[in-house]
Amino acid sequence: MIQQEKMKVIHHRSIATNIYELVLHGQLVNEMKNPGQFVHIRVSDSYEPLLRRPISICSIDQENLECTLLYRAGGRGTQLLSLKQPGDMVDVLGPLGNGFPLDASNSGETALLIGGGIGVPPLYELASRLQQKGVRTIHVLGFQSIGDVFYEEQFKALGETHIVTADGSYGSKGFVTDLLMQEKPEFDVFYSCGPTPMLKAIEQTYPDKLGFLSFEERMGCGIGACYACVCETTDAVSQDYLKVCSDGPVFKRGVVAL
Amino acid sequence: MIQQEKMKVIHHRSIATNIYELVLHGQLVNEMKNPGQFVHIRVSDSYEPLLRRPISICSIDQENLECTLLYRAGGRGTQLLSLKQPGDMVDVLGPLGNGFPLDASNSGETALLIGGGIGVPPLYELASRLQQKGVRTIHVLGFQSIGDVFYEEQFKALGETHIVTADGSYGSKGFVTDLLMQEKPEFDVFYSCGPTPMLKAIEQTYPDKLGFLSFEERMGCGIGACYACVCETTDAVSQDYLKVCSDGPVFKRGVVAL
Amino acid sequence: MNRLQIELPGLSLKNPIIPASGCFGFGQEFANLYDLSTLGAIMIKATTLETRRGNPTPRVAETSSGMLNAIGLQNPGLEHVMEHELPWLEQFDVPIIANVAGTEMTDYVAVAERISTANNVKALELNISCPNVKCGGIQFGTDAKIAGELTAAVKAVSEVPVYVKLSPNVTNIVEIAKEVEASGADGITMINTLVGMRLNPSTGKPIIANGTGGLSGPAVKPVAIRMVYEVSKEISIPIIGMGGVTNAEDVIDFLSAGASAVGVGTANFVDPFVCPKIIEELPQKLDEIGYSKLTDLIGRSHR
Amino acid sequence: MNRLQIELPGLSLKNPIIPASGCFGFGQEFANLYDLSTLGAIMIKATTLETRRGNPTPRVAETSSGMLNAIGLQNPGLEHVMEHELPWLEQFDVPIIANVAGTEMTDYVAVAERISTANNVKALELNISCPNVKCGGIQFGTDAKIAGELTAAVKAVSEVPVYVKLSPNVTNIVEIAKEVEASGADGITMINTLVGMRLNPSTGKPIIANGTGGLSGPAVKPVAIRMVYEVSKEISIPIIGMGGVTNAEDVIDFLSAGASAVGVGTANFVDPFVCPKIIEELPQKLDEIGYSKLTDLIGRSHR
Ligand SMILES: Cc1cc2nc3c(=O)[nH]c(=O)nc-3n(C[C@H](O)[C@H](O)[C@H](O)COP(=O)(O)OP(=O)(O)OC[C@H]3O[C@@H](n4cnc5c(N)ncnc54)[C@H](O)[C@@H]3O)c2cc1C
Ligand SMILES: Cc1cc2nc3c(=O)[nH]c(=O)nc-3n(C[C@H](O)[C@H](O)[C@H](O)COP(=O)(O)OP(=O)(O)OC[C@H]3O[C@@H](n4cnc5c(N)ncnc54)[C@H](O)[C@@H]3O)c2cc1C
Ligand SMILES: Cc1cc2nc3c(=O)[nH]c(=O)nc-3n(C[C@H](O)[C@H](O)[C@H](O)COP(=O)(O)O)c2cc1C
Ligand SMILES: Cc1cc2nc3c(=O)[nH]c(=O)nc-3n(C[C@H](O)[C@H](O)[C@H](O)COP(=O)(O)O)c2cc1C
Ligand code: FES
Ligand code: FES
Repeated sequence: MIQQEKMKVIHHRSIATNIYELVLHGQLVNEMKNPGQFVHIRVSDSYEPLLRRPISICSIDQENLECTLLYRAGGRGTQLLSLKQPGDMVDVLGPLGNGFPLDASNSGETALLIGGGIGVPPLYELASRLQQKGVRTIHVLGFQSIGDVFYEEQFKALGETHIVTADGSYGSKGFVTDLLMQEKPEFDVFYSCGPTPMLKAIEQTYPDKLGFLSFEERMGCGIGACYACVCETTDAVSQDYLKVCSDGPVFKRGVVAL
Repeated sequence: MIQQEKMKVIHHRSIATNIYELVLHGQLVNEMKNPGQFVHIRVSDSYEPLLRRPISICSIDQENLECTLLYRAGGRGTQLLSLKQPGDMVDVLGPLGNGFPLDASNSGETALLIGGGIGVPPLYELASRLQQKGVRTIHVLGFQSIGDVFYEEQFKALGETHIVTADGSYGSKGFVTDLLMQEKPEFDVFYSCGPTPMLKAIEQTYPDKLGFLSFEERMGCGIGACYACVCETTDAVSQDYLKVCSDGPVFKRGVVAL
Repeated sequence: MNRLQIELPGLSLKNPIIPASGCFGFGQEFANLYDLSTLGAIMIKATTLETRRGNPTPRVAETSSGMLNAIGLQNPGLEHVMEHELPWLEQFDVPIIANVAGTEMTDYVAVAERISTANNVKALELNISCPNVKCGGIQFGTDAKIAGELTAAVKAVSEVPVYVKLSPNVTNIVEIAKEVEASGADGITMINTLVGMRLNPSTGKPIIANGTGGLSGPAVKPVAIRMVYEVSKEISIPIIGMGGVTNAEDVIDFLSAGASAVGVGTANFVDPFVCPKIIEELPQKLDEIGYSKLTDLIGRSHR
Repeated sequence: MNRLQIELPGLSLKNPIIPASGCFGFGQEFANLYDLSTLGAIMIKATTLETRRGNPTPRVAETSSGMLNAIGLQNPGLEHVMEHELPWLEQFDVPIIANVAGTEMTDYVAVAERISTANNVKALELNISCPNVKCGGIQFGTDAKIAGELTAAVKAVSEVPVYVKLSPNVTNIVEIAKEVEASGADGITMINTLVGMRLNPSTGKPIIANGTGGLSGPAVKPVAIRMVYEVSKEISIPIIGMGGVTNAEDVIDFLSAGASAVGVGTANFVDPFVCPKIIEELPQKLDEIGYSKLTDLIGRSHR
C-alpha cells in the first residue's frame, strides 16, 4: 500500500560527481515490493520548490527497515535534498508504480541489465533479487565520464559488470549499445533503465528478446490521478496511453511508442 | 554602513513562551552604533517566505563581534528562524535605522525605559549604554502573562525593574501605564518600545517630558526605498510623512501622529 | 450540530472540502489512500463527449510556489465516465460535481444533459475556463455574452444545479460572473488557472510541450482571494472558491472572502492526504478564531 | 566587445539590468550600498504632477513566493524630482527612465513634457497600469483605445522615447500592446503587478489597508514570461520585461521570451545587492549556455 511517512536519514554521502547515496529508515520499507518501484519525495516544507521529486528505490533492507536511494543533485529540489543530514526527517510518499517483474526470469537463466546514468540505481535491487532466485545477471552500465561512475563495486559483487563512458575516460568508450554490439552477451531477458534514446536503441538492438524498460516523465501526483505523465502506446496495446507513474514506470518492450 | 552578511549562529535558545534568544557572530557587529537599530533577516534561501523580517538589536558585544536578538516565533518566518542551529549561517542585512539618542540623557540623570512585550529587547542595549555613561535607568516591562516574561534578571542587574503582566500572573497587574500612574517614578527622559497603543498612552501620560518612541510597521525593503513603512507626522514636523525603517524606528515624542 | 456543514444548491456538504477537477482523477487513486466519504464532495476530471488524448508531454512544470499544467482535458469520454467512473463512485457517501467541457456549445449541452442524470451527480461544473485546449474552453470564459449563452443552454437541459467555473484571465471577472448569474447559473466556481509559461534556460524553449500552461498552487492564492472577494460582493449565488488552498487557514480565508466551500487542487500532489487533514484541522481553527460554525465566516471580509 | 551591451530607443545599456520603478526609490538608498553606475539604467519611482501621500498603512503583505503592495504612488511630486532627485542622480553614469503617472490624461502629459527635459532622463515609462490608485493608473491600461490615446498625447510632447508599461490584469494584452505600438510608443515595459488580496485569518479582513494590492515577485514570473512571449511575437518595438526576476537565469528566460532588457523589482527587497550580483553572474551564464552575447538570446523561444 502507498503510504506517506517522515523517514529518517541514516546515511547520506556523495558517491560520484553530484551523485548522492541516501539511506532512509521507516515503516514504509515494509511496503516495498518490486525492484523498479519509486518514491516521491518532498524536499522541503516550503512551497518553493512545490512538487515532490520521483526517485527510484535502489536497494531495500526490509530487516532493518532501510532503503537506499541514489540521485543526482541537479536542479533546485535535488540540491535541497542533498543538504539533509543524518537524523533529519524526509517526507516520502511510496512505494509507487510497478517495478520490474522478477518472474520473467527463471532460475538458471541469464538476465542482461542495462543502465544509463541515473537510470542505474533501480537495477541494483533488481540484480540482487534475481541473484537470490538463481538468475545470473550481466550488468552494462553507461556514464558520461569517469567522475560520474558509481556502484561499480556493488554490481561487480553480483556478477559480470561492464562500465561504458561516453568520453572513454573509464571502461570502454561510447554508448552502452556500442559495447553490446561488440561483446554480444548471451542472455534470456533484458531489463533497462536510462534516458529514452538509450531505451529505444536497446529495443532496436534486441528485436526478438523479451525485455522490460523503465521510463521517466515529468510528474504531478505520482499516483495516477493527474494525467501529467502519460506515454503513448504502440498499436500492440489496447489502451491509447499509459501512465508512467501508476501503470509503469516499467513496461514490457513494445508497449510504449518510442 | 549597511552591510549584508551571512552571520553565524553562536547560541540559540528559548527563553519564554515562543520567545527565542539568538546570538550571531560576524563583522556586521562592527557597524552597530546605536541601541534601537534593527537588522533585516532572511529566514531561508527559499522564496517562500519571501521577505526579510525586521528584528531589533538587543545587545551588542563588539569585542567578540557578537550581537543578541530576541524574537517571538509567531508567524511562518520567525518559526523557520527558530529552527536554526548553532553553526548555521543567517543572512542578515543591517544595521538599519536610527536608534535611541544616547546624548539626550546626561550623566547623573535618570532615564525611564518602558517596554511592552517584544518591544522590550532594544531597551536592553539602551539600558547598558546609559549605565555606562552614568545615567540611572528605571525599567518598566509589560507582558501578557507570566510565561511571556523574559530578561527580568538582566534588566535587574542594570537597575530598578518593574514587571507588569496584563493578567496579573506575575509582577503587578494591568498595563505599564497603570504601574506608572501608581509608582509615579521620577525621571528626566523616557524611552519606549512596544505596541502603538502603549506608545500613545505613554505620550499622554507624560505630556511635558522629553521622550523617544520606537515604532513598528510592515516593511518591504527596510532601507527607505519602497515607501511601505511610512508613518504620518504631526503638524509639529515639516515633512508630511517619515519612514519607520530609515528615518526611525525611533522618533522623538510628538513627531509621529498617534 | 456539524460545525462544518454547508448547504448549497444541489449539494449538502458534510464539510466544505472538495478536491478540484483534474487534480483527483475520478477518485480511484485516492480511494486507496483514504475513505472518500470523508470529503464534502468530489469534482471529477473534466468530461467531454468523446475520448480526449490531451496534449503531448511534458505536461507539467514547476514554478515558484506553483505549477503549470497543460493536460489538455484528457479523459475517457462521456460514455466511459457514465458506465465506469460514476457507478464506481456510488459506493461512497459523497456528492459528485461533474466538470463538463467541450469544443462547441452543443458538446457542453450533450454532456450536461446526459451526465446530470447519473445518480450521484448532484451538480455540474461548466468548465468555460480551461486554458489548455485550442478550441473551446477559455473563449467561453473570457466573453461575458458567450458565457451567459452557454450557461442558459446548459441550464435548459440539466437535471441538477449548474455551477460555472470562471477564468481569472480576464479584465473584469465581475462582469462575467454577473452575466452567468443572470443566465441562470446556480453557483460559481473560481478560479481556474492563470495562463503562464516556463522556459528551459538552456534551450530557451518552453518546458511544457504545449507552450503555455495553467498556473495553480499557493502562488495564485492572492489573485483567487481578490476575485472571490470582488465577485461575492456583486452576486447572490454561492461561490466555491479555489486557487492555492493547502491548509485550514486557506479555507478560512476563502470563506471570509465570500466563498461557501473550497476546491483543493494542486495541494493533492504535494500531500495526497491534504483533504482529510484539512477537514480534521478545521474545527480547531474555528475554535482559535472564536467561531462556532463555518457558515458564520462566509463573506465576513465585507462586513 | 561588451557581451551584455543592449541598444534600445534612447537607451544605451551597459547591461540589461534595470531596477524596476517603485522598488528603488530615486536611487539614494542603494547608492549607499553600491555604485549605481554599474546598472544598465534606473527606473525611478512613479512621479506625479503634485506630491502624493499614497495609501494608509499597512501597505505590504507577504504571499507565497510573492508580495502585495499598495503604496499608492507616494512621491514628492514633479518639481521636487526635477530639482532634487534627478540632479542628484547625474553624478552616476547611468540613464534614467522616468516612470510617469497621473489621474487625468493632462497630468501625464504635463509630467512627461517637463520630466523628459531633464539631462539624464533618457526615456519615459508611462505607468498606465498601477492597480493601487482609485483614479487613473489601471483604467488607462485595461482599455486599448484609451491606452493608445494617452500614448499619442505623451509622444507628442516628450523629448525622449516613450515606453508604455502594461498591466497584466487584462483578457488580451496583445491587443493593448499593438494599439500602444500603433500610437507611437517606442517600447513596452511589462508587467506591472497582478491585483491580489491577502486576508488576516483571525479577523477575516484584508491585511493591506487599501484592501487589494499588486502582486509581484517570483510567483508572477510564469505569467510575465507568457505575456512577454505573446506580445513580442506580435509587435516590433522592444520590450523591457519584468516580474519575478531574481537571478541571471531569470534574465535569460525573459530575453529568450522576447524581452531586450529586464526590470528587477521585489528582488531588491530580498537582497539589496541583487542587481550587481546578477550583472556579475551574467557572463558566466552566457558561457554555460554557449552564447557569446546577450543580444543573441532575444526572442529565441520563438525561433
Ligand atoms: C520514475 C522515475 C524514477 C526516477 N529515479 C531517479 C533516481 O533514482 N535518481 C535520480 O537522480 N533521478 C531519478 N529520476 C529523475 C528525477 O526525478 C529528476 O532528476 C528530478 O525530479 C529533478 O529534480 P530537480 O529538483 O533536480 O530539478 P528541477 O529542475 O528543480 O525540477 C523541476 C521539476 O521538473 C521535474 N523534473 C526535472 N527533470 C526530471 C526528470 N528527468 N524526470 C522527471 N521529472 C523531472 C522535477 O520533478 C520537478 O517537478 C526519476 C524520475 C522518474 C520519473
Ligand atoms: C523596527 C522593528 C523592530 C522589530 N523588532 C522585533 C524584535 O526585536 N523581536 C521581535 O520578535 N519582533 C520584532 N519586530 C516585529 C517582527 O518584525 C515581526 O514580528 C515579524 O516580522 C513577523 O514575522 P513572522 O514570520 O512571525 O510573521 P508572518 O505573519 O509570517 O509575517 C508576514 C509578513 O508580515 C510582516 N509582519 C508581521 N507582523 C509584523 C510586525 N508586527 N511588524 C512588522 N512586520 C510584521 C513580516 O515581516 C512579513 O513580511 C520588529 C518590527 C520592526 C518593524
Ligand atoms: C493538473 C491539473 C489539471 C486540471 N484539470 C482541470 C480540469 O480538467 N477541469 C477544470 O475545470 N479545472 C482543472 N484544473 C484546475 C483546478 O481544478 C483548479 O481550478 C486550479 O488548479 C486552482 O486550484 P489549485 O491552486 O488548488 O490547484 C486542473 C488543475 C491542475 C493542476
Ligand atoms: C513596492 C512596490 C512599488 C511599486 N511601485 C511602482 C511604481 O511606482 N510604478 C510602476 O510602474 N510600478 C511599480 N511597481 C511595479 C514594479 O515596477 C514591477 O512592475 C513589478 O513589481 C513586477 O516586478 P517584480 O516581480 O520584479 O517586483 C511597484 C512594485 C512594488 C513591489
Ligand atoms: S503523475 Fe499524475 S498521473 Fe502520473
Ligand atoms: S520598508 Fe521600504 S521604505 Fe521602509
